[in-house]
Amino acid sequence: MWSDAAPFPDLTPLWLTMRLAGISVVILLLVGTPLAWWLAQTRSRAKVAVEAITALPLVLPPTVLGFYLLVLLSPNSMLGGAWRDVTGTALTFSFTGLVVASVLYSLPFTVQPLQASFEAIGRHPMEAAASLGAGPMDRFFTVATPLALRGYLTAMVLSFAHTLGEFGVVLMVGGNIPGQTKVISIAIYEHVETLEYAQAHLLSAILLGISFVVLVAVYAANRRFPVHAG
Amino acid sequence: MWSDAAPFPDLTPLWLTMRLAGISVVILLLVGTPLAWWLAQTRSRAKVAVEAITALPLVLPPTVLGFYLLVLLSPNSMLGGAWRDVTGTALTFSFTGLVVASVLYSLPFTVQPLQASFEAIGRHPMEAAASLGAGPMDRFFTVATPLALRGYLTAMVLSFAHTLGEFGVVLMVGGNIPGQTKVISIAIYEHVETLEYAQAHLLSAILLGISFVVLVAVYAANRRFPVHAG
Amino acid sequence: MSGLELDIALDLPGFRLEVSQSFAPTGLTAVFGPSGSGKSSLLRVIAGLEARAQGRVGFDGQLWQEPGRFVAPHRRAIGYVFQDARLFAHLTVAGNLAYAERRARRAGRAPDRPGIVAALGLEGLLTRRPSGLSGGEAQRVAMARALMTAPRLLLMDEPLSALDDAAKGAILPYIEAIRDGMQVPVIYVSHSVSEVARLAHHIVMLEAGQVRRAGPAQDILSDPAAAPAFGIRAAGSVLRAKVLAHHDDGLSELTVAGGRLLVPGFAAAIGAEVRVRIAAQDVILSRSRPEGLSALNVLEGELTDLRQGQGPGVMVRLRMGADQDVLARITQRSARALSLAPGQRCFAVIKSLSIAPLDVGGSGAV
Amino acid sequence: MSGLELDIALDLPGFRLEVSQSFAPTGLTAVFGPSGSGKSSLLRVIAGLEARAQGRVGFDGQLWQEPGRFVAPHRRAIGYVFQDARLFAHLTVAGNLAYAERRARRAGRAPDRPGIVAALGLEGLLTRRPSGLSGGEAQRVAMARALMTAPRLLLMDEPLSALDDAAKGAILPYIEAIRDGMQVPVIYVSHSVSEVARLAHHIVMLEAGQVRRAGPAQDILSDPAAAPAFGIRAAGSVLRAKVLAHHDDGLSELTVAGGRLLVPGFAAAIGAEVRVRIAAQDVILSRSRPEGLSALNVLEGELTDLRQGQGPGVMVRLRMGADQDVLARITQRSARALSLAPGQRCFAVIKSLSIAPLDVGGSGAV
Amino acid sequence: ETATIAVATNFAEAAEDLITRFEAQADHRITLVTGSTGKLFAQIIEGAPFDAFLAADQARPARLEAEGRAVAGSRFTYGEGRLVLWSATPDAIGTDGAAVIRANDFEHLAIANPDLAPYGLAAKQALQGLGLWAMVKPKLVMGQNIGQAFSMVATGNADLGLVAKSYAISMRNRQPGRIWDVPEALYDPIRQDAVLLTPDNAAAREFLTYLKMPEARAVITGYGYHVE
Ligand SMILES: Nc1ncnc2c1ncn2[C@@H]1O[C@H](COP(=O)(O)OP(=O)(O)OP(=O)(O)O)[C@@H](O)[C@H]1O
Ligand SMILES: Nc1ncnc2c1ncn2[C@@H]1O[C@H](COP(=O)(O)OP(=O)(O)OP(=O)(O)O)[C@@H](O)[C@H]1O
Ligand code: MOO
Ligand SMILES: [Mg+2]
Ligand SMILES: [Mg+2]
Repeated sequence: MWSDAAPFPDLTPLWLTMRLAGISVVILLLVGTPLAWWLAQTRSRAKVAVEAITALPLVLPPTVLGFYLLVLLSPNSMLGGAWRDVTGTALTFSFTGLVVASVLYSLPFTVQPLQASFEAIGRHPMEAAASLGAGPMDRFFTVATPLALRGYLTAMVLSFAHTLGEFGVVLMVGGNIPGQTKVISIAIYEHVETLEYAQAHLLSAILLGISFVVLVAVYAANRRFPVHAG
Repeated sequence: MWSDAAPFPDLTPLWLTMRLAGISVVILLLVGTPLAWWLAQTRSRAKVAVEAITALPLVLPPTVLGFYLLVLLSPNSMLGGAWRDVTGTALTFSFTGLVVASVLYSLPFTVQPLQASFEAIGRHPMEAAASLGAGPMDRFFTVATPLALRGYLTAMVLSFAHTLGEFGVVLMVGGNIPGQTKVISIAIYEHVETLEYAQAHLLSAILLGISFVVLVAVYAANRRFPVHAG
Repeated sequence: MSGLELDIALDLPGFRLEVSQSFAPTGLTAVFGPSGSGKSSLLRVIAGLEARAQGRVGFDGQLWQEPGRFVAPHRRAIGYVFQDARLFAHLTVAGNLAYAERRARRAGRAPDRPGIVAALGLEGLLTRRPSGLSGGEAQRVAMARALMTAPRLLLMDEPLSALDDAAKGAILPYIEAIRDGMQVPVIYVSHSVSEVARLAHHIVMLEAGQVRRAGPAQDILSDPAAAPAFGIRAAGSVLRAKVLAHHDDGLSELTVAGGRLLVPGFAAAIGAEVRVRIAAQDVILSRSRPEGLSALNVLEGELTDLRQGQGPGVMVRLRMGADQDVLARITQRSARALSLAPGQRCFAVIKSLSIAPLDVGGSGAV
Repeated sequence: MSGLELDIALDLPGFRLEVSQSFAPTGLTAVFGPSGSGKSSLLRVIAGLEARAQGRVGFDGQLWQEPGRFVAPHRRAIGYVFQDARLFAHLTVAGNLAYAERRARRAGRAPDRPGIVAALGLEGLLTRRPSGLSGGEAQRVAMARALMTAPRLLLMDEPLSALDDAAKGAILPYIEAIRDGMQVPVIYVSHSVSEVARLAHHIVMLEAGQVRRAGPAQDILSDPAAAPAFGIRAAGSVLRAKVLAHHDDGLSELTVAGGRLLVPGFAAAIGAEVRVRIAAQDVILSRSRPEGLSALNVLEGELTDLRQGQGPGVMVRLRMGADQDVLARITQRSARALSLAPGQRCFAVIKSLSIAPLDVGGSGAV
Repeated sequence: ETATIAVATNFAEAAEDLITRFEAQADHRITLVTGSTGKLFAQIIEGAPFDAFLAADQARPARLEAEGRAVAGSRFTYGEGRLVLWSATPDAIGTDGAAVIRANDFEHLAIANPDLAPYGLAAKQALQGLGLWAMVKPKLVMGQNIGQAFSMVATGNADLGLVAKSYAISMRNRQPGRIWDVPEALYDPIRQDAVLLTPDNAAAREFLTYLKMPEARAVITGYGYHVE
């Protein structure tokens, strides 16, 4: 079962995955930040419902969520159809579709930690910033964001890692097309399913190794520029 | 594809899932709390590495992680063998094994938000508690825990939802035994794969509905007993 | 130029602030009142930080708040020293100051950075994080940060409470310079009578969310009826004086209605108008001009009224000239022994050195 | 019973605290010093909150810290009022108090809850959350919480800085009761001379992390050499006095070396020993016994020395009896005019009411 | 020309081999996409860009053809799967696998999910045919596809497995052990059908044609499939 000599696995899926995870994390932060900020600030009654809905994508098995996304994003559907009309390309079985699916699926991992750390800031530093002439956007970027750095770290680590490992959704929506939508998780999965254990181990080790290095770098950076609480 | 009349699906997997998620969340909190606390307090150089390792289970595709857990927990392995020697039962293909797998897989979702909110407390309230005669355990439970309530909420929501939807790991380690390890995510998946879409929709709707109610309840409770920051 | 106009109400659970008051367009207005009387809440309303506040706030001809209109706090060009320092934990001291300065400059105002840093003694602290500051250091940084906004209105909530007298002595002249030199109106919450007496042109006394008294500092500080609110020991009078000479032995000589005063030397041009505060309890009365005492200052006036307070004291008012009274607080026993009665000519003996350095200040715009 | 013994060093980036000092086992020791001199750091070391501190800390025969040994803060039975209030945000005011009380009772100590709540005026605040308290209210709750530990050693870091005089007047007697009645040693950081003068039996003066002076309050407050550190206006003397009578007109009569004093009435048994502080600047000197003045108190003594200070003042010491001096701060001009010289008999004129109520306190264990 | 061909996982190893051979003799490039038959089917319904589909059953290609998603008349059986009893422990299986099962001296028997995977259905039929279904049912563990069932046996967690012969004899299987061919009479033939999805892709069309050639049929047989 643990063979020693095996053809070196194709690394295209790895780069594809890193691209997907990178792009997804960026989009997640862009989408998750205003949502989390709104949730942290609002006194609306809708808040609780929105909070719950944000967490719901997690509840469905990834493959099933993938299936629903497949239906939703397909050019036969309203949404997917509209996308195709505008861009000329289909959302499903494309890298863009993968990004959309990843973002949807990992959204809770971004929104929840961000919201928690925005809430922890409280209104005092924001009031101080306002009294110093900083408008809402200004103080959001110069006060709330740096003070919520720990939340951003958590959000990024969780969504990055989750996007790397994510698999069911991506497989369904992306269609496992080499070089386009065949990410490393699918590749490893396939190696396991087709008994290419040695290659699976190797790819897993590479994935774990790179992830470890990335995570250590992120955490170490966080340690170097901490916000001294109290 | 959207059939209207379909036999009502078997709900055993639902209850099994709820049990699994409930037990897993409890264990996750028990395991994750000391780990998160240690990470939040330590100045050890190992911290960064441990932080990274904690996030690593996320990086592997669930099925693959399940495969490795199958190897790790197998009665032929040291760990699984020891477990069998002590308890007389195997870890794999059992509910206990599912719990172990779920806990491992969801650990980052518990540890990360808890750690972030422990760090946000800072040392001042803990110093105050110490000056009032509270020992380390005492002040942990009476000061750190309530002040980290928002972190606990995030941790619980993320790990609960993730355990509900988790599927790949559970499938491999659990062996899909009806009534024992066949959780709802597997059931829905099966319905989708066998083109029983109506039943898949129904089960998904039930799962989403229950999850929504649980989440709304949790968030509403959190709103009622907030810790006023600043 | 019109000053700050307030007509507001703020309901907090179990507390209501209701203030309808005009504030002078220049000079420093002290807001005085017991703990929990609503001083900080009042500043918050002025700054626009209390969304729950009802009513009108106007400043310098602009309406900052009225029903249907609300100018956001960051557009009000205020400087706010919060009661707690509220420094930005993620920035150094220099970063905190630069935060304010950058936005002030963007809005076309130019703070005097070196002057502020020097006045507050922050040179050695610039690279520190707020978590590494002592209580008093944090308070000084907070004050500097508010000054760095080069505000049009300065709100200060007990800015000197964590500081020792030496630090206060270094900072107060700077606040006076802002008050007078830059013509920035200051609203200053304090429970220190000596600070109020030195700095304030106007006083607003709050009690349980309501204005109890308001008016020129001189009137309120020398009004026996207001004394209990300040604590009886704070009662005193403020005399207008003119600098007559600065002597070699370190004393400055002033003319006031009723005579001359020798006070510890201070910097002011000959002929300048200054204010001198004389605490009522530092005054000794005599029916005849006393001789052979170390006290150098003796003023003569007419006893206009005696007012019996709670406790063993009597407040005696001597009229020195138009609008110029000296208050003396003496015991009933002494009043009886000296057979004091209105209409008598009396001498007030004032130890020169009991005129505190803090109590001699610029004349401002009362 | 032995008190607190310190021999510690603490290195912070850019600051070193180095204190080797014994503290009296009873009474109140004021820690005095400019902002940033290390007062709060010293309290933190005593409380066991500075893991970086080197050296020895002993209290009451127990070693709290020595190389290789460290008693955790929660085992030291201290009460600590932090410079910032540090209330628990998740508990109400009552919850904050109960937190302390429960642990004190568990350790066999019994705090006086109703007494503390009443002394600090917290009846109306018990159900509030800390976020809904004013600055002064929070400070009072923090003090109450520390008192609720019924500590064996009380550490207070500027506990009254956010409070007005009326509130201070209500709280100080309670601190005195703890200091004397409960025989709890108190270490009290303050930059208010009147608080220090009223409360302290001992004074430790810090400067740049080093002890500059330490000793009985009476010695330090009446030592002209120490005056500049307190600010010249704080210099004064403390006389031992005995209560002779309480009069109908609200005055109490005391005997001191050199004569009798009339002071505002206060509660103390006839014959009780008390301390009276007389600020040097409140004393007028006369070569002959003055007549016809409203001032009731005239003490006679021998002029022992004159000391020229910076500025226009001279500090004059009159000996009233063994160990009993009165300091007077007068101008050079007056000293010349009266031809003052050591060995003369002199009269000190003291306005009764300038003996502040705050400055009459229990005798403690000096 | 290039074509993307979706292949059921169990046939992946054989398909790779076939594609290599095909590309060597034709001027075409084939991209291989593998997955479970059910998933690939759902994706094709939703417009996946596949040119041909090699399923693990007959039902789904037939349905695609019926719904007009596949080229009519292009469907054919490219191989017939075989079911074997397999264990990772050498010598666990003697010459009579049925007796091994009947002895009931094992803890878990792994099969593919009968509702999802044709091999699972075949395993169920075989066990029923042996009259052992009720007995082993409590000991069954199920993978969603035959690969997962195989993993459960390969990792030693399940003592026995009824798996595809192609897996058991795969060059990639490092624990060959002993296998027992389940008698074909005990289960319905596992016919695996291929179907053309896009009519005008020459590469796909030619690849399907290639599968019917003797050379290809020999290769397929070599991977443990029966070819008619
Ligand atoms: N964590 C830290 N890092 C660096 N310097 C520190 C730190 N904590 C305190 N200091 C410095 O140590 C010195 C003493 O601080 P401390 O808080 O003891 O002063 P303090 O006497 O209590 O002053 P204040 O009256 O202003 O409260 C100050 O100069 C302060 O800036
Ligand atoms: N969020 C709130 N909820 C309820 N009550 C509040 C809230 N904020 C302030 N209060 C109450 O309003 C009153 C006025 O508070 P404020 O802070 O204005 O007092 P203050 O005059 O500044 O007192 P201090 O001198 O103690 O700072 C206090 O009784 C306070 O308890
Ligand atoms: O190859 Mo299959 O269709 O997953 O068993
Ligand atoms: Mg206030
Ligand atoms: Mg301090």
